[in-house]
Amino acid sequence: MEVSLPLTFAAGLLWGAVAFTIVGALTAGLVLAERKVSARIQGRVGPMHTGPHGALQTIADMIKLVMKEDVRPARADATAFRLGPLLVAVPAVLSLAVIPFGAPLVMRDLNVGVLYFLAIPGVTVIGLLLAGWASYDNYSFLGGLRSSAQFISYEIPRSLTVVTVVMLAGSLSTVDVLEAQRSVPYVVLLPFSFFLYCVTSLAEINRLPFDMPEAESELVAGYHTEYSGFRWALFFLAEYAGFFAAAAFGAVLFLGGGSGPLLPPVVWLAVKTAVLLFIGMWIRFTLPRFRADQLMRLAWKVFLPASLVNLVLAALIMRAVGS
Amino acid sequence: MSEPQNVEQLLFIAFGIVAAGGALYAVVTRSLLRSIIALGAFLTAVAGEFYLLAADFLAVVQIFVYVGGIVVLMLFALMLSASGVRHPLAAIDRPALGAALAYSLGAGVLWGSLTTELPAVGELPADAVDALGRALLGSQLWSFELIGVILLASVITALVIVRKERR
Amino acid sequence: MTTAAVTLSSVLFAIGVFGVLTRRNAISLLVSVEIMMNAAIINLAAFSRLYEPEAMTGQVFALVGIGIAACEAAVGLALVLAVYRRFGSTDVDSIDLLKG
Amino acid sequence: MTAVLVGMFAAPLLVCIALLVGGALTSRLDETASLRLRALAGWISVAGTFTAFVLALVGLFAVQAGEEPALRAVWFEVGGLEVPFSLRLDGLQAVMALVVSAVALLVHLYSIGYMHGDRDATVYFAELSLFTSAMLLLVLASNFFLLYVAWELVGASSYLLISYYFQRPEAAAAGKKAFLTTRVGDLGLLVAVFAIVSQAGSFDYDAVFAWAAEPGFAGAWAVAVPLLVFAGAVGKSAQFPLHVWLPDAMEGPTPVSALIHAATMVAAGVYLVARAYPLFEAAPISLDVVAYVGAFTALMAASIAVAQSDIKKVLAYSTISQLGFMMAALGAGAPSAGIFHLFSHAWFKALLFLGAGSVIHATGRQTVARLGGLAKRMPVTAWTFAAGGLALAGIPPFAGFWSKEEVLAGLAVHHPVLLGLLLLAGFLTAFYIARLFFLVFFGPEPVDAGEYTAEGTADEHAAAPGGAVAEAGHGHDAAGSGSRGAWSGVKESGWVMSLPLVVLGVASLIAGFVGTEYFGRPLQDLLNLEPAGAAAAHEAPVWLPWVATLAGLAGVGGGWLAYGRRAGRSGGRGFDARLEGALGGAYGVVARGYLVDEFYSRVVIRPFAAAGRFAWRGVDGRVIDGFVDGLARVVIAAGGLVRRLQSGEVRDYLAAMAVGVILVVALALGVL
Repeated sequence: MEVSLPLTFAAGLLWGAVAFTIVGALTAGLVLAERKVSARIQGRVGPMHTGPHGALQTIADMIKLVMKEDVRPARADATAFRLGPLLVAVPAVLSLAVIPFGAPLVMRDLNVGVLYFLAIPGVTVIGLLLAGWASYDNYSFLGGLRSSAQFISYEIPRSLTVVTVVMLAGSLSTVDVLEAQRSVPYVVLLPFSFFLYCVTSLAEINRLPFDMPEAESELVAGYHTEYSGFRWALFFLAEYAGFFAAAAFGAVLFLGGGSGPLLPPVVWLAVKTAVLLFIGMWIRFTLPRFRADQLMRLAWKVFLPASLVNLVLAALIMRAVGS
Repeated sequence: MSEPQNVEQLLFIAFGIVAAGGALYAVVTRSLLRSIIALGAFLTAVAGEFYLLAADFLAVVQIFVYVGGIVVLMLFALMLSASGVRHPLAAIDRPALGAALAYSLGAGVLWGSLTTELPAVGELPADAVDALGRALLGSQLWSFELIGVILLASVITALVIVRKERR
Repeated sequence: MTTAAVTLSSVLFAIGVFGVLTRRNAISLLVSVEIMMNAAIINLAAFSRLYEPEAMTGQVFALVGIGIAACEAAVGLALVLAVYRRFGSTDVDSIDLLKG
Repeated sequence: MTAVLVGMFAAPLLVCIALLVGGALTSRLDETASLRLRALAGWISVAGTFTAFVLALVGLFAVQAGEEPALRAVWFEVGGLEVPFSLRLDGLQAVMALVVSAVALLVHLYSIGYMHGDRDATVYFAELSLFTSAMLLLVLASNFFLLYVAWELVGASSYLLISYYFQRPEAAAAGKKAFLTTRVGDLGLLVAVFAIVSQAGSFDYDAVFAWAAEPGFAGAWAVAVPLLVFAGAVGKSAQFPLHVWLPDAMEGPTPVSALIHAATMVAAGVYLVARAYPLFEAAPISLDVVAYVGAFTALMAASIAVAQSDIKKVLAYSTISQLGFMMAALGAGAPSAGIFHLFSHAWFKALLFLGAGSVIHATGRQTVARLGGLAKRMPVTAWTFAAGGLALAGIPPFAGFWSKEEVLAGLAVHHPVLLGLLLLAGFLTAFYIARLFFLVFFGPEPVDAGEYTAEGTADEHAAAPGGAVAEAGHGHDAAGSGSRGAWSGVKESGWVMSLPLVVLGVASLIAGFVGTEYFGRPLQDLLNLEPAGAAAAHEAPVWLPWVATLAGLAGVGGGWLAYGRRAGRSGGRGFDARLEGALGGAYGVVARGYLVDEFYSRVVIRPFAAAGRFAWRGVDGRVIDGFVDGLARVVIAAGGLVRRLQSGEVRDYLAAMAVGVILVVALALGVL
């Protein structure tokens, strides 16, 4: 500990740079995957021209985005306009820090890792609000308010659901949680928690069927309507980073993370994460969208009580089983 | 365990400067929005201080509750009450009086803290989060329960205050 | 470390007091009050770390302080909204019906 | 038997509470329920009173069988003094309880018809039940403290009932007058109770009487205590000089007059003297006072009654007069004669009042001059009224004859002068009741309704008992203006009103026998009140009954000659005018009750009012208010200075708070 602290900060900076790169690559891959999956589901072929079977399509898109002109509405608040995307993207990347990709491959084994994972994305709300407000545009503003309201509302049942895992593992450290699942993954012990986690996570990262904040049909493009070029890319990146983080974290919390036969842990984790990601995409292109009021009612009147009941029941059962 | 390392102290001071700067900016700026963002920065810096003080849990809670909760709440309030969003705030009012009082209070507190005899330094427990959890549900249960009650009361109060009157 | 923590806390507290005394906007007042709260919480955390690390009392109270700050923000901002609806302004100076 | 004692006063009390609570609830919540309750209120309180009546009968039989039901509990203790809550029944109390509950029952029943349609009938029956309960408690109490409490409760409920039509200033004033006048007497009773407890050390009747029987009981206390008790009795029983409230109390509904101001409450004074008789026996002079006051009142009130023009006023003065008879008997050493007269009087006087009420209810009028010829239209009322009148006049074999004869016999031995006075009073009694009877029920029907309508509604209708009656009255007026037959709309009242009249009429005929030699004087045996050496009735001269009967017959005959004989022509009303012409101003003086009211107004009320005004304007207005206002001005001025600190601005307060915190920190650091 004595020596490690300054080193940790240095390592953290390094990790941060690496992570950003990785996340960029991941986003490219995920976007491509999503387009292909959606095409598959909708009976299309998807991007085909750039690279073999369109494999380089998103790389090209990214280059285009980075090179585009940075447009800012005349009456927008410059500081907030710039700060918004950053505050959205950075926490999304930061939350990856506690995910154990395998025995050595965890950026930092915080002894409050799980809590950290839940807390850090909360900062993105500030970014959403700023972005929506700074654009000086009603669609953006409403989109920003809706996003943050939705985020805050679903954060509560999500956290309460994760608490059951923490209770079972007896630790807030993600590594310890993995350790505890060595014999049985928690999805077996806590199926309802897993379900709640998946649904609330989808809502928190604003994906269909909970993508109300950026519902094209009514809000154009939500809080990032006025954004373009690199800043818009940051939002895009943050969205997929969040999607990936939620899936990976779900894999860690409920599916036993990197544990599995034969293959190295990283691969196992990648496989499990990929499954969850695929399910997310599948849902996106299958289910219709909720209305704004239904969304909030669902959060406060269904998921919050459900997560509370789940928590109490889990605690009672744990007590009854006796460990 | 002795006094913590010098590097940590330096980091502590660095975070402290960020925190104080953020706080100062939050207090003097004429844009309410920037004031709140500066508050967010200040709070994050304080979270860093907590981390340096071996209070990891506190640091994360600080982010969770303050940055993710209170700052967002303030932004909401700011945006829902349109005043002050687009218009600059009134200038600092009665700066001399404020400065004099703030200075004397701060100096008094500082002097008082520095001249107080403090007990010997103890040992940091191996698992601080574990110890904190046991304290919260053990010796300090009363405060834990109390804060729960206060939170409930304030939730209800806030709802009652904000709800629109029925016609 | 003690000196640093105590100094930081005092400085932050003074800044908070300054803000409370000089700002007119209700939300600004809340910002200042949060700064003061944090000054106090830093002290709690610091003394807990430096003088009584095994008891955790300081951290517990820091948590209580954060909880109270959350309550205060919730109720305070609710009041700000109510005042805004009633007076059309969030300046505390505009709320002076109780003038003697 | 405890249940009998408690139940007797508790049943009407519960009815009262139930009606008040129910009325309050329903009037707020549900108008339909309120109306339904109003219609039922009378029957509910009849049920309560009937319970009390049955229990009183049970108690009476028990006492006759030799039992002495009693109940005693400690109510509360003050210092070393124990205040008991104790009830009992002995002969006197059992008789009183029976009279009270029986008359109350009949009056409740009668009231259902009389108050039909009244807007506040629920309140009326609640008050009536409260009175019944209080009166029974007064009778049942076996200690002076509880007696006093019940005494005041009776007074309070009487006040409520007199001013029942409180929208009318006369009724409100009459209630106030009754309350204040009896209060003068009550003060005496209160002082007497204080004196008793300070001297005897106990409130209990038995202990007090034992103390009075001691040989050491003499001197100032021995005279003062009975006289103070008698003061209370004078107030309640409307004896001279505190009789002035009773005629005014006729402003209340007529059934109330029958129950309270004829049969029961005013008899409470008589009961009190009889109850406290051992105290009086110890000081013979006090008995003389009682006798003289009673006899004087009897004669005076009888003479006033002759000149009254209002049915109820005649009956009111008649009541005062009869109460004087009872008091005279008590003072002459014949308490059981007094109670006997109370007993029979209760029936026939209640009957007369209810009969009068029936007339008023049917016609909406109560001035004798505007009534007449009702016998044909209201036969039941007329004949029962006749029975009551004969009883009052003392014509055998009606009840009044036997009891009045007892009274006169009691006086005959030691008080020949008073005997003469009472014989004269008896003559006048027979005369005025005959006058009343002939004027109201015989003679020509009044010619005009139209001519008197406006005035009639103004002054007579003032005492009209309720909405239904008012309607009847108006209906009659309307009919009257069309046809000459003024009474065409008038008819006998319904059975709830006639039944009590008939029952009371029978009682007036036979109630006297319980005290006669022929039946072995069971009433006197039961009362067991005669002082040791007294056997007055047997020593009375043989001619006395004959003379008394003669006086009564003379009165009735005179009344017939003056008012009845010429009924066919001028309706006898001319006789009053001739009498007035013959007597000149004296007639007016008598008609106005010998100007006692005017005397009080000059001598008592005006000086008091002047003193009150001085205390109000002078002392209170200048001195006290000046002081208080001055204080207020000082406070306002000081507040004006201090309020400048309240700028209403949050930040000013915050700054002040910061200064305070700095001071506290400085103190804590030891800088200051």
